[in-house]
Amino acid sequence: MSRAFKIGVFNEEEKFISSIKSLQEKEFIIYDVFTPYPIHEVFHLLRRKSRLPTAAYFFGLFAIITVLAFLYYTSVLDWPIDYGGKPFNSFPSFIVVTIVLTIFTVTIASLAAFSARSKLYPGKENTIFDHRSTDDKFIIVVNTDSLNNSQLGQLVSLMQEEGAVEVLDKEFETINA
Amino acid sequence: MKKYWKSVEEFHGITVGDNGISEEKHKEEFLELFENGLLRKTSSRRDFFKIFGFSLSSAALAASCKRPVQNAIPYVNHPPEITPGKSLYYATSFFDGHEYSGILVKTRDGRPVKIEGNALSSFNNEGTSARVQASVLSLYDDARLKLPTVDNLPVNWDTLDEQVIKDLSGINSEDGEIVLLTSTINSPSTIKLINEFGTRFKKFRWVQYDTVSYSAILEANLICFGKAAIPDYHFQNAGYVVSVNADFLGTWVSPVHFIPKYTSRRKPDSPGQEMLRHIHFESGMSLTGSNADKRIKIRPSEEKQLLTELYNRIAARQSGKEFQGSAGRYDVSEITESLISSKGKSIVLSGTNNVEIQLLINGINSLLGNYADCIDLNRNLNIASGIDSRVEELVNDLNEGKVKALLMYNVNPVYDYPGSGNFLAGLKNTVVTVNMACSLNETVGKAKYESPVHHYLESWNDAEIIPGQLSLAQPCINPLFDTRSFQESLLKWSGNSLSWHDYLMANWEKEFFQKSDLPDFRKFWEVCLGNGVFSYNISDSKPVSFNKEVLSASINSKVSVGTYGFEVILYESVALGTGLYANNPWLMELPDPVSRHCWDNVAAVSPADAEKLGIITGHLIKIGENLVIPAFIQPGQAEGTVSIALGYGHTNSGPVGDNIGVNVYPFVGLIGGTRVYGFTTGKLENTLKQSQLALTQVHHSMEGRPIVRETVLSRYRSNPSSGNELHEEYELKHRTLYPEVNYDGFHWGLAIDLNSCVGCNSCVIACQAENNIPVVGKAEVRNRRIMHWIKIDRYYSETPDNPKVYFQPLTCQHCDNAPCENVCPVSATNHSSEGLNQMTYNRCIGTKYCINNCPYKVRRFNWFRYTNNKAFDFNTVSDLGKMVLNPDVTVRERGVVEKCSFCVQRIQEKKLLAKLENRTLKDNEIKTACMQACPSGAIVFGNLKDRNSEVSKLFQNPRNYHLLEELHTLPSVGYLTKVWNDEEKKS
Amino acid sequence: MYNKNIRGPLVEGNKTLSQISKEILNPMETTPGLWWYIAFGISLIAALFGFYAIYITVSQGIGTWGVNNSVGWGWEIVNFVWWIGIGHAGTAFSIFLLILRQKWRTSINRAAEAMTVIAVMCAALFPALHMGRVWLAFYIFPYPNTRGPLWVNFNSPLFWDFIAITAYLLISFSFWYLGMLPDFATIRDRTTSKIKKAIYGFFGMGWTGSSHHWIRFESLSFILGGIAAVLVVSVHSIVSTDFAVGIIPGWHATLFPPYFVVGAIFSGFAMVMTLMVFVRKMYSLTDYITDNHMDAIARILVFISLIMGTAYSTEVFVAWYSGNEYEMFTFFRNRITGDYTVQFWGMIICNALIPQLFWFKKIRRSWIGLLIISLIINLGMWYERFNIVVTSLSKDYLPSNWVSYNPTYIEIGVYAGTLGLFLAGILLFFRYIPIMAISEVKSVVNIGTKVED
Amino acid sequence: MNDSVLSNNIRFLLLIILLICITTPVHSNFIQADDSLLNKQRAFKAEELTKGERLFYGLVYRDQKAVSCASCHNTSFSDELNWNPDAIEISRKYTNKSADDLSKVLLRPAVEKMAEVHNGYQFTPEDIVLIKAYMDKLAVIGLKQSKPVITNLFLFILASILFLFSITDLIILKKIKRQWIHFIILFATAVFITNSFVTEGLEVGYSPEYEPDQPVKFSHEVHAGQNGTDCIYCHSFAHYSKSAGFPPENVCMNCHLLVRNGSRSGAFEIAKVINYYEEMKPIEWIKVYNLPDHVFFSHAQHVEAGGLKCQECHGAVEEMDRIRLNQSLTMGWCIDCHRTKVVNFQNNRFYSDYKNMAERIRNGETDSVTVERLGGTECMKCHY
Repeated sequence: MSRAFKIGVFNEEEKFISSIKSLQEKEFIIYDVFTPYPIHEVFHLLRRKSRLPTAAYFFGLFAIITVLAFLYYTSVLDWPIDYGGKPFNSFPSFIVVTIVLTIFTVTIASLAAFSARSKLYPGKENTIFDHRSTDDKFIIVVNTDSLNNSQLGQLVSLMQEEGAVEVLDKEFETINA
Repeated sequence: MKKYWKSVEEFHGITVGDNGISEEKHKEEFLELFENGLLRKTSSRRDFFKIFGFSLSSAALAASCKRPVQNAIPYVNHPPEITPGKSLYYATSFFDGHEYSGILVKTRDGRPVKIEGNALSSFNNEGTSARVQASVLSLYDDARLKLPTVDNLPVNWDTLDEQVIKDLSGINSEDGEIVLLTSTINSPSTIKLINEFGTRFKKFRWVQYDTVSYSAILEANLICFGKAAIPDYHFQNAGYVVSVNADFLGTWVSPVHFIPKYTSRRKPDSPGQEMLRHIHFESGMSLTGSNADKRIKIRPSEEKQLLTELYNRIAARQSGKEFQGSAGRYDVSEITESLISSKGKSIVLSGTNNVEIQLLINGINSLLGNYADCIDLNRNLNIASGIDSRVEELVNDLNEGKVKALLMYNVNPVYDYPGSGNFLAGLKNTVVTVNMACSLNETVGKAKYESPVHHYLESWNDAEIIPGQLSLAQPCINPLFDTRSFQESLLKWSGNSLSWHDYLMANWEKEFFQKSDLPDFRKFWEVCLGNGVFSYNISDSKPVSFNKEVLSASINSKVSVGTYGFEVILYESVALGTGLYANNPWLMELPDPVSRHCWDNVAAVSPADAEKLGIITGHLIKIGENLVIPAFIQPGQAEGTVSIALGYGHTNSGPVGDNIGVNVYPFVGLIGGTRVYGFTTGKLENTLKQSQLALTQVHHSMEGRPIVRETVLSRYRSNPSSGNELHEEYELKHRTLYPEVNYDGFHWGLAIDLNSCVGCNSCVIACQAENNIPVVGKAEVRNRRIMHWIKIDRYYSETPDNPKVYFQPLTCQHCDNAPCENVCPVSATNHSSEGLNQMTYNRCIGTKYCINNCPYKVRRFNWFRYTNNKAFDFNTVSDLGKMVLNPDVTVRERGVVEKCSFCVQRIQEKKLLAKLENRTLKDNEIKTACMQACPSGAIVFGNLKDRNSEVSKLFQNPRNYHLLEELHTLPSVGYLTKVWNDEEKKS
Repeated sequence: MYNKNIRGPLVEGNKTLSQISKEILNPMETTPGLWWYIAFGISLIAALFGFYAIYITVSQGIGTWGVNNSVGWGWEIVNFVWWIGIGHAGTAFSIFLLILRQKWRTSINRAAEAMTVIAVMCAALFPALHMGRVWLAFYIFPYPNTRGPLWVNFNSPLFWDFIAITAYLLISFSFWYLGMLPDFATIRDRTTSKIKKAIYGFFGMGWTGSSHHWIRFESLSFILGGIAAVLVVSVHSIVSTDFAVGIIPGWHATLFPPYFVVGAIFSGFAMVMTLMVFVRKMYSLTDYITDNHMDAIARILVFISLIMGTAYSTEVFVAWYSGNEYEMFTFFRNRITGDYTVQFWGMIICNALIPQLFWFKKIRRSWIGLLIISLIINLGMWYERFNIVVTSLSKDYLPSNWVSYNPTYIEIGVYAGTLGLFLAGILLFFRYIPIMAISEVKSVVNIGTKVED
Repeated sequence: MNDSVLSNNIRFLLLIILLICITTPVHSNFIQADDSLLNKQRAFKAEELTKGERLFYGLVYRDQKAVSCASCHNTSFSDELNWNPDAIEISRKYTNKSADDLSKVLLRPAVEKMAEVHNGYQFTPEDIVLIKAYMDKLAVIGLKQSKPVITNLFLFILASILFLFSITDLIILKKIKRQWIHFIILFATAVFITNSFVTEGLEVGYSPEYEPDQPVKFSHEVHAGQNGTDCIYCHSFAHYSKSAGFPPENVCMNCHLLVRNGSRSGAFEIAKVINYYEEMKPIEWIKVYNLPDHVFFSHAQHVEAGGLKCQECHGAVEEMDRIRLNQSLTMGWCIDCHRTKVVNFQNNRFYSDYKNMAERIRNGETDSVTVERLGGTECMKCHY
């Protein structure tokens, strides 16, 4: 089953943003927008949120506990060895290792989380609605499967009013995203 | 604090380091190991099961990822006394014609691996010299002669015997003279054999030839006392010693015999005895001079005048008269007073090979009555018997064709006889020449017959070093090569069918058995063989009378004191001695204790002369017409003198010793029938060419740091911890955040008495032999990569003109708070519950961090693969050389750090022994290799947890301190302050 | 907030977005000039020499170097610390400036990060090579093994160093790579070459610029930036503990961690400056890397230079004030005077004095002045590391162990090899990866035109 | 389009089959014999030699039954323990003897066990001559030897190339359209590569179950098990030396002067030992328990001081014919034991030096002292 989309192509950031606003006012559901660089206002408008920071916090917590436990286990419980007269549990030297390994773990885990959540990984081929969106165009994509003709017309005119240089129709059999 | 000076070298910025590995030419030698041993039908006592030994050593060296199939090859018939994996000790004697020691030989699986002192031998009392320690390596020298030759063609023994007997009897029938030229022989059985051999011929002469001659002492004593002997000096009885140009702690006569006696009187706190005071006159800076309380520089030519004045002053004082003669450059009045006040308890000695001087010495000692307690002519030292004039006479006779046959044993006159060309011509002039040498040397190949002799570890022998003190030498390994002992040859050639072993036994049965109180000879023999020594009382001969007439002549003879030009002194170096062991890489790499250089001989010049001539260390200088040699600025060298070591510059001693340094034997003079070790030249010029010297220490001042702590006797008496005040201060300051580690059972510690240590270096070689330490060669020494685990640091203080010298053996301090342990990332070095700083070679990845973080810099790194590497072809490349490796110590791979382990293999061995015997460990049971080899007993190892152990007591001694203790590394090595028997210097 | 009217535009020349893409991607889409091939050839030759030196080192042993039983670390550790220092600039740029929301970083951070990654890789070579048995380097991993299991010594600064560098390399690379995702997508979508499309498509990980991607991208950037900021500080602090934990005079100093971190940023910024001068010249990107950029870096450098000067004088002061005779010897008789005066005074002059010329605007605006001074700073920083590593070891506690140290051509070869590798890496980076973060430049092209709230 | 895909796939499969063919180990039948040596035995024709061989392998039937010498006397290297002498050993022994000698031993064996087996053999003198001819040939050419043509390294490289190729193809080239082919290849090669890594990695310095053929087929089961000989009788140094010692041949001869006939191998193996002894040649046993050179291990410490039984480390030797490596011999294995074994603290006076520990035992704070607690897991207890 193929899905149809209306794609509004904008040249300028301001026009693109106001277009989003007016589409939302008319209660069009914006499928997604594509921009060459991140625009914070868009995130607010589309209510995009990321829970990566929370995840990263827990990754870090997990890493600290694991690393400290590992250090304690190896140097005190499993095979205590006397290095230069220091006690087996020479905690101050563990701090360094803990900090670095925590950072290490958080990085790896956050990257993995990002990759999994965004479904981005090497060789991934996502559906490209308009290949200019990574260059200089701002693109609004609206799914038109459930829209009737009047709504479609309204959508197109709305976009054109707001300054879209082009409004395209595209159909895709499957969407990779 | 004294003002310490910065070294001459540092001023001139000597470069010590040049890179690239020396391409030593490798002499390929075919190893005929397996031809005899494997297929031999009988495996007798001490049979060297070659395959077994080899498989072990190769196993110790094989290092590869995947282990190859390893074979275990048992004996066919098991020799009952050999236990694989256990050491077996044989008591034997070392005597090479120059140096004597009673020793124990440690053998593993039939191969000698280590020499240790024989505690029963009162002569050296468990101490050994570096050369004795290193002699085991000479056994496995590829340069050893491997088979008999005639006209340099290999023959078998029967052919050789046949021809020699024919030649000798031919000469005898023509009334030709047969001469036997040997090194000094003190074996009573051999002497008897030689005499028997001699009686078979109508004209026979036996000449003993010493490479470094003591002829003057022998002659002087013959003149004065009617006995040509070197007396024994009892330093332990002396309170005052004046020595002139005699390095009796380093090379003169028998240091290993003198050091324990000397140091026993140098203890500041031994009850009921005054500490010995030692005054030393000399030109070059010797080991003895470094240890003397007062060292006075003289030129060699001034010696006679000095001694004459001393004699006259003493004589005048004793007869109550005022001294009338002219005073010399040095005020000896104080010395005169001291000598007289310690009359009968003093020693005056000189090492100069000059009869007149020795007569003067005898005169002084007689005046002082020292022959009663301190100088023993009755129990003299049979260490040198060569009379120079007899050798000279022989050389003349050879050249005149008077001698028809010359048999040489253990001599190398082509190299070390002053007129070696003359000797060589005489040798060519002689019809029958037989050379009996053990190893390659310059004389080898010059004689018609080469009859190679056993190494001393392969042969039977005996020795009478002091009348009444006998020792036996027994083979510890079956001969490695097709060699035969000298005595066996003599027996063969004299038609005697007895074997040398039987002859020796028969002689002992006849001569010495009746002197023991044992019932039967078998028992006596076994006891003697087991102990290695046998002594009996000799009758105290009547007090020697001194022939005073002879003196007046020598006192009145004029001497010209050298005032211009340079006087060159030729001396034996502590490491190489006469040069007999030039092919021994351990000795070649052993730094001279004072100059701290190795792999070369140098011309030591005084700082003043160096400045005058613009010499810096390493400059090639030209002395006289044709002696070009690198210069070395030696603080303490007398102005106008140059000292050069003998024993270098070999041309045919094997791959290691050849072309190292310059041979200065040709410059030894022959004046009035005695050999003079020195010459005078007006010419000394700096060629300005640079030669790279292998210096192992380039900075010589302590920079005011409390590294060697010292005091003088008077201050020590009032306060035993004088000079060591810092110790208490630092002990109080020590604080730690962490709880202190509680050691249970054992905590190993080592105490080093800096007052006893004379710096003889024998610990260095003992350690090298025990711990399989590789030799790295001259280029790598220059790169400051010498591997010795224990080294003896030498510092100077006061003026470069005549500095005070300090020796400090430095080894791993086994710190309880070791900085090195903290930093190893892979935990290859950490601390044991017995206080050992453990180094695990197989875990080490070679980051060198521990080396850097060691404040003592005692860790060594394997910069290259030193085993099986042609670039380091010393003793760990050929299968033969590898047999010296101690199977209990891992051979280190390239890229790992190594260091002193406190001889942990010995600790473990003795602990196991105690466990097996169900007893506690005894104090002093465990001896590290350095402790065992030390002749002066300066090193003491033991358990610090045992309050009564010797080492614990030394750690409680107020003189005890730790090196760099302010760092709170808590070393397990303690040093005892150096106490000089000297008045305090006014600063 | 950034005001263009006050401080000038971040990107000059009133670019359109597609113009930005085109201009930044220009070096990748055109064949490079002759200079590129010559430079690449030289760097390859240097790298080959380096490989030869490495081969000799590994096959024969560390003995082919000039280090010895007293000076166990020589050029290899000097170079290691030097490279690591240079490797700090990228992350410092990206992260500190990211956190401080300094928008001017956008045209520089990509190159700086690339430099970081390559420099850290060069640096990581040295600790591996300086090991006597590099084939057993895996012993340093605390992995469960058949030896007991025997773990590693967690107290060792070298172990800290190992994990810190590993983490730093990984994080710098991740951060760098993450920033490249949108740019790879741009290339993928712009190019007509199929191969390029496939390759950049593969590495672009399917980036589309969707708002879902951007929000997570931004958030991940800040997470990585935040923790990497800690790491930047800690990595060089840890490198400094290699010395500071040691007991050797001249090493044993609590000053080291900040001193090293600041020094690292100093050398890193200097190297960035060197590179930027070239990039501006060779690729005519003066509109993106404006004089204001260079000016800003120069101002930072002069500030850090003052810090360095303070650190040097503090070190000397503390050595004197402590009254510790070993420290005094090291500083006063082995650095200020003695055998290593060239290195010490070279360090002072290059690092503390010459950068003061940046007080003059004329010099800040002259590319030749910038180039020369930035190179001098890098030389000075090399001297500083030499001072620390070698002088302390050559004359430490016991005078009997004092030696001098001279490098061999093998050591020099390894260093030359890393320089070659670095240069080659940078040149390849110019050729195959967008020099600037295109998306970020686009995001700031119009910034400050209207004063934001 | 489909055609081309198909043909592509077929071509690819053919390639793989070809590779498999190449990489399958090929066994060459015989090592080429040295012609000059064979020439000496040109008295026999090739057919006769073949007949001799067929007789040896029991391929010549007489009265519906054939005796195969090869069924008991190995003609190729085998991993199975075969007590009977190898064909090659017999052949070499009889090289210098006549066919008549062979006939005597073969048909009228003096040894009990052999008599039992060889009972009822019927060979004509001609057969025996032919068999002897074949055996002489065998003595020269030696045992059949398998010679794997390619090494693991080659396979490893091949697998790596395949792996990389399929990845490249999957992503960029896309020559093979069916992705499952990629995944199969990827999976197979990944398994192979990992497997090689792991096995090779584990085998570094470690060979579990190592059970090599020894020069003499000596059975510990017979000696230590059935006959109940004490281990110490042969390995006599275990109580007081670092090495337990391999028995010298004169120890073997203590019994085998009389015992000439073994229960497993008949007289042949014992005769070998006697022969070794008479020729004064050592037997080159192959060591099974090999420790690296950097490990110091003392039998005396463990057997005498530690009171361990031999079997605790060496396994049930008395049940093994050929000795087999029973332990991993890794450091972990040593350490595990050192952590758990209790030392004889109270009874050996040596330990009285450990005063703190003794105090704690007196106070009842602890009752057993493991090796570890006295420092038994420290580096320099074994490595120096």
